[in-house]
Amino acid sequence: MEATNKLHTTLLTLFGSLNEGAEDATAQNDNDATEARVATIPLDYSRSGANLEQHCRPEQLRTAAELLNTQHFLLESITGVDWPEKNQFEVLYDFIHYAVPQYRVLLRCTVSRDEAIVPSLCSIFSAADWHEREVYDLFGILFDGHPNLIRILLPEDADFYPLRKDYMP
Amino acid sequence: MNLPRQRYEETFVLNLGPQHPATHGVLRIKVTMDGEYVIKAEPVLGYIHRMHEKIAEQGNFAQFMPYTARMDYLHALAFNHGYCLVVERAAGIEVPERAEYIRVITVELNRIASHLLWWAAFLLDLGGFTPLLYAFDDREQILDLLERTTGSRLTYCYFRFGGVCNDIDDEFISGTRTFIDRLRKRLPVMYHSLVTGNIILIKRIKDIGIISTEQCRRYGASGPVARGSGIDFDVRKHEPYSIYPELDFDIPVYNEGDSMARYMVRMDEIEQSLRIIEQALDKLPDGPIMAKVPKNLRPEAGTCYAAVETARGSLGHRLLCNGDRNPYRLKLRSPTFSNLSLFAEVAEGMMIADVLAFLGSLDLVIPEIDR
Amino acid sequence: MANPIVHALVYLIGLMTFAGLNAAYLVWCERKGAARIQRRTGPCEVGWAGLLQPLADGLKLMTKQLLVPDGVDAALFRLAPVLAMLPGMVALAVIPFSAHLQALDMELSALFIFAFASLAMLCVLLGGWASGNKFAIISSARAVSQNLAYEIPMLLTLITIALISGSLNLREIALDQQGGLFHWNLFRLEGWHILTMWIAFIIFFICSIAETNRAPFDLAEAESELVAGYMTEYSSMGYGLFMMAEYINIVVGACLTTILFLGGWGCPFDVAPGWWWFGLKMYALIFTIIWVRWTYPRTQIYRLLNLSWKVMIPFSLINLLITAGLVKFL
Amino acid sequence: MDREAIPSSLVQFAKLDTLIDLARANSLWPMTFGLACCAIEMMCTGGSRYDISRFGAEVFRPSPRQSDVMIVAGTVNKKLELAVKTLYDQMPEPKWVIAMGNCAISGGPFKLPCNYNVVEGTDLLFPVDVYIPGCPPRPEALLEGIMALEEKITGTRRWPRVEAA
Repeated sequence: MEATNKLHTTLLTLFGSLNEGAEDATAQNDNDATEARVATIPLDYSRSGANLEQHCRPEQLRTAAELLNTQHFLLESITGVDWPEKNQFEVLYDFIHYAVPQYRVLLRCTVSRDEAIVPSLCSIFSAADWHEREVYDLFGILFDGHPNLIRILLPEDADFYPLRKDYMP
Repeated sequence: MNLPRQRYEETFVLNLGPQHPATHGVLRIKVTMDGEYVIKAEPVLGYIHRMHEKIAEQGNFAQFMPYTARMDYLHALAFNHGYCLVVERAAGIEVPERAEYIRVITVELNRIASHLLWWAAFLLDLGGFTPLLYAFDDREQILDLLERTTGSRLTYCYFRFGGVCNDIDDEFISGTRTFIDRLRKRLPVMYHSLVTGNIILIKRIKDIGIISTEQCRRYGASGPVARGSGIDFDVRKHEPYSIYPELDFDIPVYNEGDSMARYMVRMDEIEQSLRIIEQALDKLPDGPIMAKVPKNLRPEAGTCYAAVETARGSLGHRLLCNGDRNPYRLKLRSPTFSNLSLFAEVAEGMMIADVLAFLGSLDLVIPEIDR
Repeated sequence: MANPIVHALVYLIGLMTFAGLNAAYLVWCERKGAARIQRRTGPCEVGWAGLLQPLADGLKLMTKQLLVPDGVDAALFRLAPVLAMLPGMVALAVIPFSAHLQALDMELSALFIFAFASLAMLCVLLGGWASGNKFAIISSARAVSQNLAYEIPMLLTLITIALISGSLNLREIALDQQGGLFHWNLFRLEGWHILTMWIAFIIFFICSIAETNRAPFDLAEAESELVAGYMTEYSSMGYGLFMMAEYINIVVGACLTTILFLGGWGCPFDVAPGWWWFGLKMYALIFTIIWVRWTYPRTQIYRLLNLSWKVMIPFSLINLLITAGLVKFL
Repeated sequence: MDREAIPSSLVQFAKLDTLIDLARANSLWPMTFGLACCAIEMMCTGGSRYDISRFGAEVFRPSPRQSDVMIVAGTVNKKLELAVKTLYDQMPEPKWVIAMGNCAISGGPFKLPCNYNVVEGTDLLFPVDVYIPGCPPRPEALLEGIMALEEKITGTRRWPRVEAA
C-alpha cells in the first residue's frame, strides 16, 4: 500500500504545481464564467473506482499527460461526454499504473460545444491514436496534432456524429 | 526475418478483407506487401459497429444487460459482471455472499470455454484442423453446465444488479467437479503433449510477433497480451473485486513477449481457472442469491469506473449518471481495442504467414472492438 | 491382346475409370478418415455410410455455373485445370500394377513420370497467374518454389534405386525385388542396402507429400492464409479438376513409393495375385498421407524450403554416395 | 411448402432434374462467412457433437466461387453492406442464402429507433431462402435450416418434421 501513497503524494505535488500555473492564468481572464476551474480532488476508490480526479483546461492537457507519462502511467481510455444544456463537450482520460494496485487517475477537461478542439496526446501515448479517432468519430471533437484524424467505426462517408444527445436518426 | 527497408517500388496492397478465414469475424487489414513480406499493415474497423453505447443511453439500466453479452460473446458472463459491478458501485448495492461465489464460478467456467475456443481457432489459423474438434468437445461440456443454470449457450443474461437470477443446484456442482477432473486429465495429454509439444507448432509461433513491455504500456495492452510480455497485470489481483481476494490463485507471466508466450499464458490460465472453481465450490455458502434492489434504479449523479478481467484483458465501464432512470453516458473500454492498436507497429517486416499467426495470438473478438 | 489398338483402348478405358473412381472415392476416404480422427461421423446420410457422397459432390460440381471472371486471361484460365490433370493421368500409363498388368512398358518409365511431374508445377503457376487474383499469385509463387525444391531429392533417391536395381524401367525395378520380404528394396539384405534404403524411403515419402501440396506442406492452397490459393477464382468444374488432379497425383506418388521401395506386386508369402498386394501397399500409404494431413499444422514457406535445400538434398547425396560405394565394393 | 415450378431450361429433363436437385441438396458447401455470435454456433455445428458433415455440408469453402450456400451468421451493418452484396454476386449460380439469427432476419436486438448503422434484415440486400430465428440459434436449429433448404431444393423432406409435443 505504501507504493500507492507515495505515488499519490508525488502526483498531488505535481498537479499542485500545475494548478498554480493555471491559477494566475485564470486570474487575468476571470470574466468568462465557462472557464473550467482547475482543481485536484482525491476520491474514495471503493465508491467511484478512481483515486484522483484532476480538472484541467485543454491547454494543460499535454503537460498533465507528460507528468503521468514520466510516472510510467498507461492511458486506459478516453471518454467523450456531451452536455448540451451547458453547451459543453467533456473529455475524460483514465490513467492506471501497471505496478501500483488500485490506483486510477481521471483527467477531465471541458471545451465549448461550438469550437470543440482538444490537443492530441498521440505523441505521448500511442494508445490515444485510436481512442481519439473514436471520440472524433462519435462526437465530432477535433484533436489537433493527431496524425490522421479520420473516422474509425462509421463508414467514411457518414456525415453525422451519433453519440451527440441531439442526434436521432 | 525482417526486410531491408529500401525495396518499396514493387509493393502491392492486399486486402485481408472483411471476409477472410483468418480474421474470425469482420476485421479488414490493408496490407502493403512486397512479395511475401508485409511492409505496412493497417487494420480497418467498424464493419460490425452495433451502436452499443448509443443503445445504453436509451433504455433504463436493466435493459442494457442483454446487450453486454452480445459484445464479447465468448466471455459474455465477464461482460455481465463488469456492467453489474459499475452499476452496483454507483448505486451502492451490496451483493450477498452466495451470489458472489456463483458469479465467480460461472465467470471462470466461461473463461475456460473462451480460452478453449481461442485455442481451437488459433490452431485452425495455423493449419491444424483436428484440435478444433477436441477443444469443442470439452467446450460443449461447459456449455451444457452453464445452460442448466443460465438458460443460454453463448450470450448469457444471467447476472442481475445485486446477484444472479437463478440458483445453482447439486447437479451443476457435481457436473462441474466431474468436468474439472476430466479436463485435468486431458490437459497434459491432449493439449500439451499432442499440440504444444508439436515441433511444427513451436517453430510456427516461437519468436513471432515480439511485443516489448514499453510497447504494451504505450498502447495500453492488457490481459494475456501484456502478461506475455512480462507485465504482471491482472485486474483480479490488481484491482480486486467480488471474492477474488479470498481465493488463492497465481497469474502466469512469461517474459519472451512472442506468440508462444501468449499461447502459454492462456494455457496456464485454464489450469488457474480450474483451481479457482474448485476453491469456490468448496467454500460455497448458503443464503440468498439476490439483494433487495428498487424496481427502477436511480443512482445519484456522478461518475464511476469499474474494471473486470475478461479472457482478453481488462474490460472497463466508465458510467456517468445524472440521477434519472437511464445512464447518461456509458463508455465501454474493450481490451482487444487496445491490444489490436499495437498490431500495426509490430507487424511490419514480417511474412504474411507470421502476421496471421501473430494476429491469432492476439485472440480478437471483433464485435468487442467495434462495439 | 494381340491387336495393339485393342490393347491400347482397353488399357485407356481401364486407367481412366481407375483414375476417376480413385479421385472420387479418395475424397470419401479422406472425409471419413478425417471424421474418424476427429471423433465424429463423416458423411453418412447420402446412401449407405455416405458412399454416394462423392457422386453427389461430382454431379453438383458439374452442374454449377462455370464462372470466368473478367480481367482474367480467359484462354490460360480454362487451360490450367485441364493441364493439371495431364501429368497424373499420363503417369498412370507406365506404372506396372502387376506382372502383366501394365499399359506401356517403356525403357525409361521412371524418368517419364518425373518429366511429367514437373509439368504439374507449371499448371499450378498457370492457374494462379491466369486468375488475376492477388492471393492466387502469392500461392502459385509458393507452389513453384516448393515443387522445385522437392523435386531434386526425389530424383536423387530415384538414382540410388537405379544404382541398386540397375535400370530405370519400373518393371525391371519391380522384377528385381521379387521373392520374399527381404528382396524388397526397403529390407534388402544383400549388399547391405538396408542401411541406406530407410533414409531414402523417408526422404521419398516426405517429398511425395510435399510434391502434391498436401499438409503439412499445403502452403500453396493454404486455406486460412490465402483464402483458397491458386484455386480461389475457379468455380465448379475448374475447382473439381484441380481436386481430381491433386488426388491422382497422390495415387501416382503412392504407386511410385510402392514400386521403388516395397517391391511393387511382390507378396511376402504369395497367397494372393500380384495386383492385390500392390493395391494393399498403395492404399496403406495413401491412408498415412491422409492421416498426416489431419494431425499436423502448416509450416512456414522459408522453413519448408530450408528443410529441402539444407536437409533433404544433402542427405540424399550422402545416401547416393554410400549406395554407390556399397554397389561397387560388395 | 409447395415448390414453385421454375423451368430449369428450355428442354425439360424431369428425371435428370430430380437427380441433379438431389445431388445439389446433398452437397451444400457453405461459405465461411461468420460475422458475430451466430458464427460461433455455426462452428459448433461443424463440431463433432452436432456434425454438419453428416449432410455433406462439411466443406466450409473460404472462397465464394466454390460455395453454394451463404450462411449470413450475424449482423450486417451499413459499412459491410457493399462487401456482402459483392460476395453474393461472386457466387456461381445455383446459390442459396440462409439468414441465421435475428440480426440477419430483421436486425434483431439492434432494430431500435436509435439505429443508425445496422441493416435491418439481409433480405433488403438479396433474396433469402431460409430464415433461422434465435439469438443465437442453437446448432440443431441450423441443421433444421439446412434440412429446410434441402426440402426447398428437392421438394421432399428427408427426415420426418419434429412436431411440437
